[in-house]
Amino acid sequence: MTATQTLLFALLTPLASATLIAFFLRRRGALASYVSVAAAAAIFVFTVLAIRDMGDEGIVASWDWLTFGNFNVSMGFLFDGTSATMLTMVAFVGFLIHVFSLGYMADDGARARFFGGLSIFMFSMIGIILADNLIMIFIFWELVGFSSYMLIGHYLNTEEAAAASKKAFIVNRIGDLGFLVGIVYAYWHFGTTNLSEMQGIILANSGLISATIAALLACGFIGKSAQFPLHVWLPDAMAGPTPVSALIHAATMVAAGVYFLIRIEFLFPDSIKCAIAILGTSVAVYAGFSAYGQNDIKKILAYSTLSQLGYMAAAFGLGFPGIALFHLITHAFFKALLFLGAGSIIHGCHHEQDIFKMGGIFKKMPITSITFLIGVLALCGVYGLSGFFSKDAILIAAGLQGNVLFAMLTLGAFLTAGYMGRLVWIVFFGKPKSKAAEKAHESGFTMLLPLVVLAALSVVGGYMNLWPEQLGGIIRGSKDALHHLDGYDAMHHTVLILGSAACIVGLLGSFFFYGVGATEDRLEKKAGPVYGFLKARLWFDEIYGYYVAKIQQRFANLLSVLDIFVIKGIFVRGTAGVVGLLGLGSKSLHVGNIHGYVYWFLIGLIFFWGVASGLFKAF
Amino acid sequence: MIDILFYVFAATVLISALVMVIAPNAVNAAMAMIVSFIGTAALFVLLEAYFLAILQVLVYAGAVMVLFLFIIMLLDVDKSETSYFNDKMTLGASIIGFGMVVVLVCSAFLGGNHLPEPGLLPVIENPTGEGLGIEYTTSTKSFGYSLFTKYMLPFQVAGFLLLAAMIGVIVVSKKQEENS
Amino acid sequence: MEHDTNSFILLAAILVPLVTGVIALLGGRLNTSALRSISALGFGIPLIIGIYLFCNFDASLIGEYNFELRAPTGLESIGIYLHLGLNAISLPLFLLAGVVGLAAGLYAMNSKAERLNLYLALLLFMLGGLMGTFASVDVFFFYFFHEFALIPTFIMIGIWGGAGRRGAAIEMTIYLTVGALLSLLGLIALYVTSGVDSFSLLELRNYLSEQPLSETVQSNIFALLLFGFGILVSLFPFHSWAPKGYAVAPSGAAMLHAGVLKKFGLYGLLQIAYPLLPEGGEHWFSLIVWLALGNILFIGLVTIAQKDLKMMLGYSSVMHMGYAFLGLVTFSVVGVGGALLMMVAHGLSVALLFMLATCIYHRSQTFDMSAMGGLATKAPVLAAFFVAGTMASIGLPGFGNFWGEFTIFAALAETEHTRWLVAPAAIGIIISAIYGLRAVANIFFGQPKEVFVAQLESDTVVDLKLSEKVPALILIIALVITGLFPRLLSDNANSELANLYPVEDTLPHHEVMTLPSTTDAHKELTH
Amino acid sequence: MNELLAEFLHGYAATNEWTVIMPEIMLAILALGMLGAEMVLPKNSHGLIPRLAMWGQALILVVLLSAGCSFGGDPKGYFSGMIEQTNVTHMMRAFFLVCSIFVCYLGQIYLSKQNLAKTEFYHLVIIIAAAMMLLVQSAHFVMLFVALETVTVAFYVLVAYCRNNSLSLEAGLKYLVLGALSSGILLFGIVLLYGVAGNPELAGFSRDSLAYGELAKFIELNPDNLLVKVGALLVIAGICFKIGAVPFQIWVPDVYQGAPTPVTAYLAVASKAAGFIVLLTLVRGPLAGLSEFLVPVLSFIAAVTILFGNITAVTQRNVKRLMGLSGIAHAGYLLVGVIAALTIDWAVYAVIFYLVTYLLASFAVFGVMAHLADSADANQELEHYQDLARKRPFLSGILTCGLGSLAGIPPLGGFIGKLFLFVAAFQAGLYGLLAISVIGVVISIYYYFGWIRECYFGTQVAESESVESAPLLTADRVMLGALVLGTIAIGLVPAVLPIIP
Amino acid sequence: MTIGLNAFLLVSGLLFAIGLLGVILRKNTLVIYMSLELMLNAVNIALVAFSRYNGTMDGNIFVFFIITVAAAEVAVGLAIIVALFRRRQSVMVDQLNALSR
Repeated sequence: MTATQTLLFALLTPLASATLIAFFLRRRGALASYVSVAAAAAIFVFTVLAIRDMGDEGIVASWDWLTFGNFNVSMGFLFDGTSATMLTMVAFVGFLIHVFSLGYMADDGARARFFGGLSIFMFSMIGIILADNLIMIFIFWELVGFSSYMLIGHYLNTEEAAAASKKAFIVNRIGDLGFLVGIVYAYWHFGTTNLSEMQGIILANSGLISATIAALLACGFIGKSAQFPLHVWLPDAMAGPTPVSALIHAATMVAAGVYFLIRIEFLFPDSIKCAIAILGTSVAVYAGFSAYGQNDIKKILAYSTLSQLGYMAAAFGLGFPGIALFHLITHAFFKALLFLGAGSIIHGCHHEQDIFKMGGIFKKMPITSITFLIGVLALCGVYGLSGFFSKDAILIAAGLQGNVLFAMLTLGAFLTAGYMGRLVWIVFFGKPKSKAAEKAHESGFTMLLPLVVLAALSVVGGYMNLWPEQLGGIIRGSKDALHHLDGYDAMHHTVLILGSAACIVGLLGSFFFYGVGATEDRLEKKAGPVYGFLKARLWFDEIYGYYVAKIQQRFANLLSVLDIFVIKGIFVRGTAGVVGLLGLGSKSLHVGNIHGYVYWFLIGLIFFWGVASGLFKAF
Repeated sequence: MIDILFYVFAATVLISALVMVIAPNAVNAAMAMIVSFIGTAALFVLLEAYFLAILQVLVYAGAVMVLFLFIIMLLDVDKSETSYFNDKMTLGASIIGFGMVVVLVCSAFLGGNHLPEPGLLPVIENPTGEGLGIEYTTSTKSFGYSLFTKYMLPFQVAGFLLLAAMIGVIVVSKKQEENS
Repeated sequence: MEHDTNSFILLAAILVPLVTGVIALLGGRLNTSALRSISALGFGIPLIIGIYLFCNFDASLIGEYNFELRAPTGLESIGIYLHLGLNAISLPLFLLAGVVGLAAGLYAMNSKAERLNLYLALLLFMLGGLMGTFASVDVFFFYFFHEFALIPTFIMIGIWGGAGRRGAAIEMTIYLTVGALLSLLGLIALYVTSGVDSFSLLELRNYLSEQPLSETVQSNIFALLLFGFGILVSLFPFHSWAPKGYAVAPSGAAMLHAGVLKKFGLYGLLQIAYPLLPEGGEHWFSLIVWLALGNILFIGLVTIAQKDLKMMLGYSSVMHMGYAFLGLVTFSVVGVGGALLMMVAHGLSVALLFMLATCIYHRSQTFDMSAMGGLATKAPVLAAFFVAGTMASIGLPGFGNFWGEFTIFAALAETEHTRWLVAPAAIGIIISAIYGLRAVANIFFGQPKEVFVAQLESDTVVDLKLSEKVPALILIIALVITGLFPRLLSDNANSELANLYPVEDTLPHHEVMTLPSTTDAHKELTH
Repeated sequence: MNELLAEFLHGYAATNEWTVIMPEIMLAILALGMLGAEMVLPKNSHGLIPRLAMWGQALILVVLLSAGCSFGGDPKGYFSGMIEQTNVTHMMRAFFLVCSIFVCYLGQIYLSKQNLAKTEFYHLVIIIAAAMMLLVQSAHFVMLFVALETVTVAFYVLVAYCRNNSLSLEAGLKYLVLGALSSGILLFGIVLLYGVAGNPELAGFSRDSLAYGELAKFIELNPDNLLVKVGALLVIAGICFKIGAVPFQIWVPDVYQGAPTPVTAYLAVASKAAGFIVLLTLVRGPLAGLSEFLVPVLSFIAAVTILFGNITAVTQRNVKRLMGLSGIAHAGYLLVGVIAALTIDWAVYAVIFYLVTYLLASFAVFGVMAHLADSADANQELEHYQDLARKRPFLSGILTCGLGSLAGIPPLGGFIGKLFLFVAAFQAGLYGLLAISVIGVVISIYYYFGWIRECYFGTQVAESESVESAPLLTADRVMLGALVLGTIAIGLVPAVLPIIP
Repeated sequence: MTIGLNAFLLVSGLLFAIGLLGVILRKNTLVIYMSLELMLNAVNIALVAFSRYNGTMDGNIFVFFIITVAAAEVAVGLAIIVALFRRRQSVMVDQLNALSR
């Protein structure tokens, strides 16, 4: 089996499983779930095989798909270190989350649909990772959008799920609009959309770098990775089942935006990169603040995801795509861990998601809690944990570039520690604050295993030298680049101190501010306006809601009225009416009296004779 | 001399025709009609179409008008019909229409500017018919000849026309028998 | 002209539906099963023939027609022959007609329409006309078959239509007749002014390629064809007939008309107007662009405002025509190819949606989307199919529509003077996403509205029956095939279009430096 | 009486070949024979007479067609130039025979519901047929006038035939007065032409100026003589009355409504067709010299006629008036064909083709009307047709095909007819008229399809005004079916109508 | 005779016009019908005049036919008028407009 075929199998296995489920296993939920999990496992196996066979040339393959005149679409693989790294992560985390879902969704009526959706998602995600050209990326980009739509809407008959899925898809579409335009422009600009060819062209003549195209392509990233101003869909997307949030909206899909940037890094001029850095930083801070306004455990995690994505964007913008990827990977580990942990808690608390109704979970669900805490620490970037290395590198990069970004990102780190602390103290300690919390119970094996594994990864994931050497080449590259910048060491120490300080201060601060097992939000009590401001998240949803309901809808109604009354009413019906009136008129000419008719003859006679004697020269 | 006759007859024709048109009483109209027909016959005579003149008097002044008078009497509709004088609309319209037609007619025929005046050819007793068509003649014989040679087909068709008319009159006016 | 057997097989694809239709019409006393089996023949055989011909299609005949058949019918004096044949452009539409015809037929056969035999007969006539339309080389018969297929629509709407059918039927018919007559005038004008004494598209093409008409003549005739065909395709200001007409039309008629018959106009522009009258197309360029944008943006927003499901579908099918027009105005192989894909895929998806709309109606007893909700719990398969149809129509990859739209966008970006159009046109994909997903959410997801709860509980609400699944699956599978393997259509069409439309190499050719083979992650060999 | 004249006239008489008008003579004999038959036959077997009429004419049709096959094709004059036979006249003679056969058929249906004289009806119909056959062959104004008047007088009678129905009589009166008026105008025109063309003072004057050929020569020489123009236009005015063209169309709805349905059909088809052929013969023969003067006038008439007919028909509910008004519209289309025929030779045949399709379609429609009519058939409203498809499916099918063909919908014959006309008009460059015609066709869709709509899309009205009439016999099915099949056959394979060369 | 052709034509034209006037003006169907005969008469005059001045007999013979036809027409017309009178008890056109619109 050649490496290409291996990749093909890795790509098509989940599709096959999805089709199988869709057509034959709709009513056999259990079977469907096993099929899907098996598919996920197979993906991981194929990935490993592929990485073994890739050699240092990578795997390249391409098939023509559609040709019209000058326009040629091809499908192909560009399986190099970067994509290998990403694929490994996705395959592994994906597999774990599949396993987790076995337990989590055990008693769900529509399991089959859920696992089918997961398989479709894996298919599309792997497609993005392996794609060798922009068009193919776009295709699978849309497909992950669809699968996320499907999975967010899993709980069909809840209004919020319906709304959230719709919102996610449409907001993503807005981003994809720019992406699409960027692609077609790029096609006629470079004569191809093949990544390596474009890179070759740009290496040959860097003058061809076009800010417009880069910016347009970045729109896709903004939509998918939920950056300003298209971030609104991500928190709502938490309406989906928790494993989905873990897989799609934390670990992989939202990160795909960053991955996409890394893939096409060579297309970006510094201006756009800088813009992206600023964008990411601001999102990091913004999301950090917003998290304080949330009581839903998943929403808090969602905002933390937002801010971490901001970090990745910043890393990329600062010119270190490798570090961005690094943070992406580590983040995938601990954020998946956190979400799964939250899922486990929610599962244990019988689908109670409000942190102020939990408490005392630690005693009830020890394993979950421990793993969760590990995840928290990793996220806060406590020294030695995976999160530390990546965030550390980002801060260093920021520090070396400019002070503002550095300060903001440090602030972000502090905020992160703060809201995670808030969550931890309130959820795990103190005494249960609701029936659900009292009856909380530790989850089953299938759910704990992934937690443990991910916890382990969150601890050691940061040590590059533990990685297989085919992987993370680009990360090493960027790290080296960072190391060789002057002032690295000094900055390293400052960041070390500041970062650790940030997380300690954050954790302790939240401890003292909120207190263990608080029953309600102290901030809300003490400083209502502040809390309200944070909760409002700069009123983005309100603004969009207003636009959709008041402006867009009314405009549409106006146009439809125009369409009916002006175009149909006046032009079409009007003409018919005129004819009808004329008809009535000419009908009334038939008076029935012979004289009335003889007049016609007289007129006719005079007319003809007159014409003959040339009275009417009109003729 | 003959010219004067022309004017006299022409005047007779036109005036009696006008009388016929405006006479409120149908019987008077019919009488005026007869006069104008006879005037026409006289004009025919001036044009030396004696046979036609006779025919005119016999058929029109005789048969047709008698038929008219007969019907008028039968239907007893000779009560004077003056409504059209009150009906200003009709009156005005007809006057205008009439005027326009007259103008057109005069513009066509007055002063021979459109139709050159041919000189009167002599009337031949024994037409020889060299060239196309028979020269103008008074001899009834040639009339009959050409009817039965050149105009054979129309002549026969006219026969059927009369037959159809006869059948039609019967169909329309015979008392319906209550059979079938 | 030598006729091989395939020519007559092609002819059979037209005759079989007509004959079976006549049988169904006269056999009013046939028992239902016999009627069904006969009409099933009529609906199935054209598709089978289509696939057979697709397999035997010889793509090497560029500028020629496969399976040609040429027979006099008494119109030779004005150069009209019954001249059938298929080329790489008409073949996809021929297949489309077969597929949609089969789906519509299967669906109609099991519908509870009264006077079923008349209904099926009319559908069969329509199908026969459609097969003929796309199999005609002779532009007169191209028109003839279209009209032939149009009339059954009128009767079907009139007899089996929904509320307000009387008015809608007449209005639609009159409106479409205007379009048809204009295009007929255009075709006659083409015949007369070209001076080649034939209505055969081939001869016209060969002749006009040697001595093209003067520019004014071209633009005049093009105007006739544009507005004639435009009305039939519901080009922007001339679309009023479509939404209401489709809203009241019975599903079979709506499927065949919106799905296939409507494509007649685009096909005419694509195959006749643009290739024969290029300068005319140039002359009307900007107008068409604005009207097409009207289709996409104006009608798109109007679609958002719709509450009635079928009206929404009708408007959306109007909107998508805008893309096809944009594809045509680029006057390049790329754009026209995109339009071709668009036509086929849109035909399938819109037929699917109209059919499912009727299925929904049978369960919800209403078309008012704001009065539904939560249907998915009772009818998951219906929901899944409808979502599939919606996703197809809003251009999700994996369905043919995506390739159509994407290719058209690419074509717009190809040349400088259409590049600005990409963005406004692409806004359409957002608009369609909005109304499509909103419809799905309103009908299937969330809690049922108060008025709908009782209806939803009634046991009439069941999932799709087999008789509804099969036609839907046929269409979905066709959509997926076009979505996964667009080459099936594009490869042949590409070479044919390259013969009809100008191809200048607009691709930039930059020199490509092979990457230094370091341990850099991006090391690649460029192929 | 001298020999010269005698032999000169014998030269005339030599050309009187009665054999060439054998069909007309046989028709006349048939007509007379039926009067005889009525006398000799016992009352109870009078039912034979209509069959006699139809079969007799069918026989004559056979004779005519066989003669027509032997006909060479080049025009040839007979009866000292009174008539001239061309292949157009041959087609038209068959056309009129077919018409009168169908009229006899309709008459049979109609008279079976009325208490009227029967035999005379067929007699007159046949005489009209013969006269029209001569009318289209006539090449001499005397012949034209006499034949025309025969047709007209017989039509006066037929329109007023239903003498116990005052509507029919009133229609007869209107037709009579206006007809006489128009023949007066026609005559005046003829006279002017005769006089001017025979005027010895004018160049190229003719001694036999009533003959078309001579007249043509004269007009070629002096086309812009005022009186020639006046005469020509007055003649055309007289014919416009026959074909129902604006402004001489105004009588049409009333007379069509009042006349018995078969007569309406006869007027609508045969009389109109005769008028058109005469018009064609004139504008292409004697008046050819005036064409650039006539074209604008005729175009104007055609345009107004098309619009008037269609627009007026839109709001009309009475079906007989509706047919009349739509007939006006068709006259307009045919006028377009006539104008085209001034420049395009084959347009003549396009006109004839259109006439034939019009014949088939109209007789289908009128046949249905005759079947549905009760004793007072002047007042058939569209409402009577509601739900016809349920009550009388066969008839509604026939009606649909007929109306569809009139509207010009493929695959029916009417469409092909319109196609030929349009192509001819295009070749003649009559773009304006084409536009008008298209508008007209579009408007016509409204009322034709409105009628069909009444039949099919019925809103389940109460069975009260359902038309109870005699069930269809096989003969009826055959007759009507033949019409529709003919229409469809022409639409699908126009070759079945070998008219276009 | 020095009277020219045009004089006769003028007479006939005027007679024609008068006949037309009668047709327009009168309400009595019989009189209208007489006026129509008058118009035919006018035509006859013109015909004979032409025939005389052009020196061909055809005009005369035409007149012969016209008279025949006119007689026939009169017969039929009067028959119809009488029948109508039987039904409607009137010969006035303004009462004979049952057929309209």
